[in-house]
Amino acid sequence: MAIPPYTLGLLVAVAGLIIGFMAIVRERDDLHRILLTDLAEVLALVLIALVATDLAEALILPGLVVGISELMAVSEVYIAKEGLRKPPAKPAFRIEIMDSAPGILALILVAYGIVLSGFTGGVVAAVGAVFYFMCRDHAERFELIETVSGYAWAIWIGAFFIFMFLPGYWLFGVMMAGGAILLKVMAKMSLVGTMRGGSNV
Amino acid sequence: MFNLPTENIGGQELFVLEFGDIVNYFSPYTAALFAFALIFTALAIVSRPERQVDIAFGGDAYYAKEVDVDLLRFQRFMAIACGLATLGAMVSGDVFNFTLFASLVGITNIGIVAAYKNKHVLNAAFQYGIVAMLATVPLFGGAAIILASTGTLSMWELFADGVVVPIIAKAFLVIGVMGEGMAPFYVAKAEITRAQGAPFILMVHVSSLLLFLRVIEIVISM
Amino acid sequence: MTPELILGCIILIIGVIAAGFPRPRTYLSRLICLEIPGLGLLLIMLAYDEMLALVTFIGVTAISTFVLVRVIERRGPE
Amino acid sequence: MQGVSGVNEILAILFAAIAIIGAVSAHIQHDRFNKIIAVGIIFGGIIPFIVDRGYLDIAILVSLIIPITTIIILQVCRKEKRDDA
Amino acid sequence: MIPYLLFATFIGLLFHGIHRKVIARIQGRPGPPIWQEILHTLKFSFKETWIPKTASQTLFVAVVFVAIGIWSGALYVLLSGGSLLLLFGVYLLHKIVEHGMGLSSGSPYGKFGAIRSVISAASELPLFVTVIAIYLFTRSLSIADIVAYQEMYGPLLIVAFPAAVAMYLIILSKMHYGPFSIIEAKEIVSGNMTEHFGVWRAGLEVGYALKTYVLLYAFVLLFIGQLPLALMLLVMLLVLISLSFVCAITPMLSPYDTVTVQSLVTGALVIYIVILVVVMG
Amino acid sequence: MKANQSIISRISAAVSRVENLTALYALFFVVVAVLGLVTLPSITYYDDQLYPKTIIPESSLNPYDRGGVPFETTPVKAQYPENSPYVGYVTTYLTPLSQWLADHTHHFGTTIVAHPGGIIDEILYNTRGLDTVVETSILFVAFGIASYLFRRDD
Repeated sequence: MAIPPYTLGLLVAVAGLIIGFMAIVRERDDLHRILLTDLAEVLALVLIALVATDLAEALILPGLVVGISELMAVSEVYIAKEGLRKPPAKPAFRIEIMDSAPGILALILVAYGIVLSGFTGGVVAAVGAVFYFMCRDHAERFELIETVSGYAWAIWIGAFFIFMFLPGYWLFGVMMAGGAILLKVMAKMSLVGTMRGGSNV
Repeated sequence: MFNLPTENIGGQELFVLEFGDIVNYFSPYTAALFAFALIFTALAIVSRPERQVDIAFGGDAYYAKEVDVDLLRFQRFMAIACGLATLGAMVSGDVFNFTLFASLVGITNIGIVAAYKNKHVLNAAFQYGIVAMLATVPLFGGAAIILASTGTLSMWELFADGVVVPIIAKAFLVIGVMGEGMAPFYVAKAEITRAQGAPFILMVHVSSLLLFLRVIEIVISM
Repeated sequence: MTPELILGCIILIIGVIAAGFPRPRTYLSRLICLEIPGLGLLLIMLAYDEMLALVTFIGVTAISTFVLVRVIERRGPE
Repeated sequence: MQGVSGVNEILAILFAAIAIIGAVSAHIQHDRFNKIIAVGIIFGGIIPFIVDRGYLDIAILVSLIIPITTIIILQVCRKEKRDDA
Repeated sequence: MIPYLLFATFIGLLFHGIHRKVIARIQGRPGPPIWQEILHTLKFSFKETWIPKTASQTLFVAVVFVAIGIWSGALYVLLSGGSLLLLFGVYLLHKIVEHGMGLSSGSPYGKFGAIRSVISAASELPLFVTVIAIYLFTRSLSIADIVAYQEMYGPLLIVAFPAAVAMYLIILSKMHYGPFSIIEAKEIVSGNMTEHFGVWRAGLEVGYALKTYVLLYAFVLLFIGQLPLALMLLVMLLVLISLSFVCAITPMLSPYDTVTVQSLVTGALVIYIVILVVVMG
Repeated sequence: MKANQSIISRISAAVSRVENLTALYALFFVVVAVLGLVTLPSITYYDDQLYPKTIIPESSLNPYDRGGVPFETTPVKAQYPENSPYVGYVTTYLTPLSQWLADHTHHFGTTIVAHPGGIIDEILYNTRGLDTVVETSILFVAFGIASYLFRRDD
């Protein structure tokens, strides 16, 4: 007897959810809870991935970005709640790769991310940017990046209205949307990289 | 063009708003909820927060807390965002879209509350934040199971008679909304309510109750 | 039923157990174990050829790891 | 769906075994560096599956990002070591 | 509609008075006259009115209108045979009025009242179960359909007795002086109503009277069926007196205990629903 | 906790602590999931899905080759095609860069489709654009919270 792949996947995912949530039930430490929440997000994505259509993929992308942004907000609340205001001391020593690699790796990722555009490109480029900021301890102009991403958001809303009300200009809409979402996701996420040091120029 | 298959639950559709595959609808029920959300969003925009009076025990002294302008602005922004998200969730005609709006409500609720510096309030906000994040799991999971087992996410199709929606997916949706809006999980909300800023705090409750009402309609109709 | 799917499911379950009940129970070991279910999900996505989702997921994992590392750093080891 | 046939089958089983061994040992190992290495082993078992399907761009990208994730994690490991000392 | 609203307000206030009287008699006190609440409302209407300086002024005033507005709407839905969900929606939204009232004043007593009102949010749950149980029987949530169903198959009170109990509990948790009325317990003065006086208080009394009328009317309509107006009022009065008995002889629960009790009842009802689903397919 | 407390007070005492909230929610979820586990085998995969995937390994756009010529339309199985009159145009669109990649390589299908145009963009921007609006708003709000808290510390 052959189990259909979907049923197998569903059983595995729900079993995983039960195990994961049992761990949350038993957990008493708040930071551990944040970590376990990340685990739960992965299991939710499994459930979506099992649908196995293009639509499923289009649903995973928002799901991912929702997960990371909520994680960001909650971890910041945690820091505020515990009063962990002091930025961490610098690492005692640095590995060599952290001096040589960031520039080239970040460049590759950002360039490739721009080629990809959209959500995927934004995330890939953001990984590059985060890595760069992490290694170089950069303090960026916070307001500037936020303003940029705010405008990007507005551009995307414009693109959405093009699709809804002027569908004939779809090409324009695709370009605007791809570019704006790339910019928005990348800007927002690379802010994470600059927030580490705790300084704000 | 469309006919809402469930007239006997929320009433006939009055008005349809199309966004591609996502077709929002106003029935008497959703329109009433929409109007209510609109009223309270407007209240959050126009009203200033109260000044809480604290009594110094052991004497007649009391003092009123002042309103922090920066905090006020941030909270008002969050409350308005929360109101808009609630408006969206009330009329959404697509299950996944509804879950996204629900998560937006959850995150804005965290924002409204997390702005305070009070340690107890922050602690409650944090616990609430964790639950809101956990709640996205059943929400998205429920929507995904519905999609896989019925092949559609549109409520217009799902409400029709022939479509059987798995019971676990319905249960997941309800649990998810409970988590996002904290409907029965009152403990964190009670702590939250102690914070200042009545019009904004009220938005937390309005959004959660309305979400709950909406999800009941969805679950019964499916 | 592709080998990727089966392998993905196995690794997912191992990963959930590892991340849910890590040994030793420190922030760091749980953080590392969180990678395992992620790789299981990666395999499941691969089995259904959801490559764009896969790329995005890998990127998001890196960033969320960074977010968590930032918190753990400030919290100090336990 | 692409099946696995002939010699490939043995290879597939081999790589799957590598990945599973990595996953199990990542759970069992106590030392944090060993854990990181074990996660690297899983990744080594997985990448052939991606290549086998012909997604070279993905394989390259994943091989770039996973090490970055590891480096990010190493940041805390380093710290803890100093704190222990 | 306007005359009917006035009538409903009048009856509602009268019911409040009767409620107080019955409780007093059971507890061996003479109690106030039964038209006391009507006099109260009239008295408040002509008293001096202002808004506390610390209050969030817009909200402070708006909740009063919201309270009257939603219950008038509920009455309309009930009489026109609209959706049952809408009626219950109004019931949940009443909670918002309670929060808003307490929070907007800035007074600590009002705030305590509001916090307690938040705590008792679990009273929403029996409601949810009631709706589903009714739906399982009638396959419709339109009040007109439910009334029609009862004309054909007899009152729901008999077939769906647990659902009726749940609804009874809901009404009970909104009655004054009941075991669940932690919101206006005397140790926090008047709870969330403390700072509302003068015309605002009169407005609230009107809203509450409408609420009592609508809830009792809905209970009779949903579980017994459509009756002539005079008979309807009589049955409503009987339900009210039974509620007064419960209120008079039970002590007020501590805030968190009310939640536990309501949640446990809900749990029992969920099991009932599951059995119903299994039996009815 | 005193021994003479009733069971109800005990439950209330446990439930009223905010620290137990997460555990309570998780427990609630576990109970539902365990009960739901028995119904899982009866859930069958619905074969006639929207936006189905077709794998053409020979194509240079694999796994996202949905047919069609640039600036022409291609059949897309949307929920309500009548609401999106230009559905299918984005799916077939290739920028000059991605056209070049498609002509010269065989293993860069994902890159080509992630570049503007392609079926995922079609869904994300055109047919289900409202989802993306909400989702970018979530990003906006969440990072608003994080940066407000981050900047407030002085």
